[in-house]
Amino acid sequence: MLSVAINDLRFRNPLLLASGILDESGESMLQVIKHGAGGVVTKSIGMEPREGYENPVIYELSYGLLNAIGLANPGIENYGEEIKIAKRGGVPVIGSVFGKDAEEFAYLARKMEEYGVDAVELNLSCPHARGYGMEIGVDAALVEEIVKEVKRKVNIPVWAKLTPNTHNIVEIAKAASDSDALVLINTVRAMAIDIEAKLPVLSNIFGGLSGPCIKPIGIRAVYEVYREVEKPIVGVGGIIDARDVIEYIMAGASAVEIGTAIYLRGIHVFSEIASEMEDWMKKHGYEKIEELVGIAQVR
Amino acid sequence: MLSVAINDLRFRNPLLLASGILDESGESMLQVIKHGAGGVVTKSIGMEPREGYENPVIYELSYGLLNAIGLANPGIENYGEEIKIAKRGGVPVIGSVFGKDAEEFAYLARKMEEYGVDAVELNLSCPHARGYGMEIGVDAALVEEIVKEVKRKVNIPVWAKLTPNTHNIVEIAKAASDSDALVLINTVRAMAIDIEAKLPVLSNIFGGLSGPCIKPIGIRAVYEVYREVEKPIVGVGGIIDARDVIEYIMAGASAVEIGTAIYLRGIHVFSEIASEMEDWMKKHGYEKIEELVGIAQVR
Amino acid sequence: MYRVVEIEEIIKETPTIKTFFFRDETQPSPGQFYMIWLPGVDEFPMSISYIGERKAFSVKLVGEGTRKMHSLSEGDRLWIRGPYGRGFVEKNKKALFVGGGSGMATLAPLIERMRGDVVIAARTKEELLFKRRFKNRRVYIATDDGSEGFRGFAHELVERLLEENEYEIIYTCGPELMMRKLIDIAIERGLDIQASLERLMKCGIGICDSCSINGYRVCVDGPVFEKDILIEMSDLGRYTRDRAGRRVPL
Amino acid sequence: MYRVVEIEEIIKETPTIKTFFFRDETQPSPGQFYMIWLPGVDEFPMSISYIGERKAFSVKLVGEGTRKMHSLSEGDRLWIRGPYGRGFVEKNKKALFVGGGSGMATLAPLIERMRGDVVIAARTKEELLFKRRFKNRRVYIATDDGSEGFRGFAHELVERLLEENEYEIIYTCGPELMMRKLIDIAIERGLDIQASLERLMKCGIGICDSCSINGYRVCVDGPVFEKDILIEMSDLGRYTRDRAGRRVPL
Ligand SMILES: Cc1cc2nc3c(=O)[nH]c(=O)nc-3n(C[C@H](O)[C@H](O)[C@H](O)COP(=O)(O)OP(=O)(O)OC[C@H]3O[C@@H](n4cnc5c(N)ncnc54)[C@H](O)[C@@H]3O)c2cc1C
Ligand SMILES: Cc1cc2nc3c(=O)[nH]c(=O)nc-3n(C[C@H](O)[C@H](O)[C@H](O)COP(=O)(O)OP(=O)(O)OC[C@H]3O[C@@H](n4cnc5c(N)ncnc54)[C@H](O)[C@@H]3O)c2cc1C
Ligand SMILES: Cc1cc2nc3c(=O)[nH]c(=O)nc-3n(C[C@H](O)[C@H](O)[C@H](O)COP(=O)(O)O)c2cc1C
Ligand SMILES: Cc1cc2nc3c(=O)[nH]c(=O)nc-3n(C[C@H](O)[C@H](O)[C@H](O)COP(=O)(O)O)c2cc1C
Ligand code: FES
Ligand code: FES
Repeated sequence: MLSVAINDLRFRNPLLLASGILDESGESMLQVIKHGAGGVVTKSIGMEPREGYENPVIYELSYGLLNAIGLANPGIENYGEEIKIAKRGGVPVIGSVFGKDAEEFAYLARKMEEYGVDAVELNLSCPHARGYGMEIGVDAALVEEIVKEVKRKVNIPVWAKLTPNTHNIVEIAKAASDSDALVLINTVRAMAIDIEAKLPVLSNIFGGLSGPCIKPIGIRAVYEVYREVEKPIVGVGGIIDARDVIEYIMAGASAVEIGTAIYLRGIHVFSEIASEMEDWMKKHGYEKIEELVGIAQVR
Repeated sequence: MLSVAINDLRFRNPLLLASGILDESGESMLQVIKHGAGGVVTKSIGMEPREGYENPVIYELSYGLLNAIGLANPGIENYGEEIKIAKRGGVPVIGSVFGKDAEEFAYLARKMEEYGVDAVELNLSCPHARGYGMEIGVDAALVEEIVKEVKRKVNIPVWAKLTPNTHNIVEIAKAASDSDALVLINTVRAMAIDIEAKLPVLSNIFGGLSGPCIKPIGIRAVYEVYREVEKPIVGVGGIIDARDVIEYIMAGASAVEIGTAIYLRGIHVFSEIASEMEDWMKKHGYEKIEELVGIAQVR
Repeated sequence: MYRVVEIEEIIKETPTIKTFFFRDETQPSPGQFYMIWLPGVDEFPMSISYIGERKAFSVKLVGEGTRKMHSLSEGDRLWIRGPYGRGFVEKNKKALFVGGGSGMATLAPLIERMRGDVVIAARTKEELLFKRRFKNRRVYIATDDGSEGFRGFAHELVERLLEENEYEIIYTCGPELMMRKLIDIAIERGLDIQASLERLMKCGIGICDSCSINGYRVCVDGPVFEKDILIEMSDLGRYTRDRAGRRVPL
Repeated sequence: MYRVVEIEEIIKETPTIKTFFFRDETQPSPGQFYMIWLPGVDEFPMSISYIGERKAFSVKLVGEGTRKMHSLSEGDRLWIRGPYGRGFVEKNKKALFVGGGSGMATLAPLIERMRGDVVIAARTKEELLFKRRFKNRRVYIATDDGSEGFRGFAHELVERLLEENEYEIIYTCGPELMMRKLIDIAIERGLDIQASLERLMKCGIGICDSCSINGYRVCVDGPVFEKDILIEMSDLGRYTRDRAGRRVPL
């Protein structure tokens, strides 16, 4: 009932683990799969090992999280083993990568392909790492070049993950339309100050906002892009229950990714949402997720 | 203790009413002043009367509001009386205006000046009205032209209210730096779908997100702009208590505007926050708001 | 967030008014209202006309939104938010309830909870709402055309009743001009009064200013106002605001 | 959101460990931890070492953050969030508590709530933590250098004690290698065991994966793990992850 396909890639359910949450080590991804995820996206992996920013890297808000992990990652050369372990889970593993230019992205994607991932996700959208992610992701020409170059170099599907920190996500989505799917959205650039400390809380000052508070921004991005770009969309941002998933799907997403909800509801959130979704679909007489994709679009 | 100045304009406290909330009629503004606001910004007024969008124009979220009022307003020619009434409150009245080009903005600002406002606020940032606000506010050249033209035509201070729906608010702020103050931020472009109705909730589909959920975005905008542009800043977005106000001030704001909190806490929110602020300042040994402006900046 | 409720029963009260019963967990007090959204059509405010476990809206057909509402059937769904606003304040005073047209919808649950006499007014006989709802009550009828009961406006009947009875408070809801007259009567005679007002509502939660009258928001400061505030409302019965917020004569 | 607490009292426990007392409304259970932020310096995890109305952290100086912590005075403030994680599960079994170095900080509030014998281990005499904290208890001491009590490692002393006593469960916190040995002993002898682990922590709330060991997050699935899970942790005492997330030999 919940099974979906993005292009030719089949998922037992549309609930994928979002990049950067519990997906650095293969064994953690296995746990997430055990708890019901339909697929997992790895943490974003770069050319070299990166320690990320100093603590604090996270700040709890009552309606979400602020984070600036700083793209900490073991580096692509050390990552093959983790993919191998994650693949044991029997669901698609999507390798997320970040680079500073088309060449790096292509190299990283090739490596991921070698390691056996089922698709690569290009992180064109991290809002707080200089020279990476969002700084690249708001430049339509660069986005187009990167996506084209990666497509040339790999045979697996290429997903482009875009930032909401732009005035025109549709334009960026069009620039990325050589990809096989669009992933919307990454975190929103934000920060917090502790007034007793009189200092920004994150050691990096700026971070990314995730969780329920960004859902209306994510829904808007998916809705806007769906009507303008004919590509499967993976919706991300602020999903905590089945209603949120259905909202994304009705806006135009074919599947979703879930991150912060693991903090809010625990790792079992995947199987819980899956059964909530089945209940909802039965009650409303739907048999396949596909029937719901984009049905809230007003033409 | 709470008195602040933006350029030469003095406010009894830094808590101004934000544009668009309870400020269409002069008498409503008087009520807000009676409940403690240090100043009021009028609803954004345009060239012609506008009915705004059909209902629903508002959607309640657990961490904020989504709205698409659609710049409903009586039109500038009908607005003189409201200003006259609001002025009776004895605190500065700032006239907010929106136009489609520099000429309209200048005309509207002149009219506001005639009506006796203490400053004009240019709404360069409404995220959901076609051809107005944000569509203009993300174009740096246009912003510069509008601000320059308005400055040429009026003698009162000119405030520029900017949108967070851009990847580079600093660039827009620089373009607006002929103004006398920068107002950051307007609402964030967003939407919601009702999954039972299978439709977007707002009749306009897209709206603006306000309230606690956007505070980390507003703080970030103020913090980023303060370090790059030497202009007084008025912080807006998600303020519900004194701690939020102090956070904005520490980020670099000289005063703040408050909107959605009227829904969350009631119209008495201004006097309540004012006394919360005095308590905090006494406890922490501060005598003037100015001592706090920008002190969380890390250099 | 809207809650979706199912229409359990529809009763045609008058040629233009239907009552829609539904179940909902909220506990409104008399005089409070909800916003009803009919997806794809409109959203509008509606007082609660039955407040027990089974609740209801009694809706007069006046325009596009209420026409759609009248076309609904049992089993159909309503999207609602609320209850909103301040209802009536129950005072221990000898009361007269005066409902004009669909204003009776707002007043009815209050009448059921209190003692006091009732005036039901309407243009014509067929439009009298809830004529048989109140048991063991003195119910006076007024119609503009005299087709039933007193011939003339509600406030005229009220003036007569005041000659004969020692009412201490008037609770009213109905056309604004009727309420204006009743307020003037109450001021003149030193009676207490509470009136439930109707104004154009957009947000329903006190921020858009569209429902404001002399600085008071009907949606959160009202819809029911007490006498001290009503006295201050110089626009009541004289000026209103249109959808653009222009102050226009009523 | 951080809470700001004031340091009421500082006690120097050993040349490298100080206890910082403060008051806070939260109600942690033994084995839970907090994240302590020293603004402008660092944020790090710290077990609660006193859990009453007056709470405390007992902090060993190991690097930059803990050095700053050691330089604080009474009246200074700490920014904290928590309590986080799962503490010890109190079982009705004859218990032996084994704390190594600053691991005694974690174990102490549990010991105070339960019966059972205690092993306090450290490199050397001066580093023995909470030697005099537990009244009417059998407390065994072990030092690596033999400067007090048993000369040798904690697990060696434990093996001896197990010869003479019928302990049913070991509760432990200390250096990972010590805990690894104790787990192996528990498996071998069929004893129950709970161990409080330490790993590099960034978020403290279960999302960054930096503290994970064989797919278990020390910050939310732990820091205290029970035997069934400890058995599965093939990396424990063998591999750890560095700040970049690389798996490296311990
Ligand atoms: C607090 C409150 C409680 C209400 N309770 C009830 C109730 O219990 N039963 C009931 O039948 N109606 C009630 N109303 C009125 C009801 O909301 C309107 O009749 C409805 O909005 C009309 O919607 P429409 O789309 O059918 O009409 P529209 O197409 O929007 O308008 C049709 C005509 O009705 C007029 N109109 C619309 N709304 C109002 C209004 N609020 N006041 C005066 N004239 C209006 C318009 O000016 C127009 O001439 C209440 C209104 C408020 C503010
Ligand atoms: C759940 C938990 C509870 C803890 N409870 C206590 C406690 O009650 N008392 C106490 O003194 N300490 C405790 N610790 C350890 C404490 O968090 C570290 O000592 C502290 O983070 C070191 O910070 P630093 O900035 O001083 O050292 P750094 O400058 O960060 O590092 C200095 C050295 O210590 C090592 N180190 C740092 N953190 C750890 C760690 N978590 N595990 C192993 N080695 C580490 C580093 O690798 C480095 O060699 C606990 C750790 C965890 C995970
Ligand atoms: C702690 C944390 C780390 C993240 N790291 C990455 C990352 O490495 N790459 C990436 O593309 N997105 C990263 N994200 C963004 C998430 O994948 C996701 O887009 C975002 O959190 C919104 O979804 P959510 O609200 O479900 O968390 C991270 C988010 C969080 C909270
Ligand atoms: C109902 C509503 C109407 C608004 N109308 C306007 C407007 O006309 N002009 C404008 O500049 N901003 C308008 N705004 C934006 C607010 O002034 C403010 O920037 C935003 O709501 C963030 O502040 P808050 O979180 O305190 O509400 C409106 C906001 C709301 C909620
Ligand atoms: S309807 Fe918006 S303020 Fe009353
Ligand atoms: S510290 Fe982040 S998952 Fe444990």
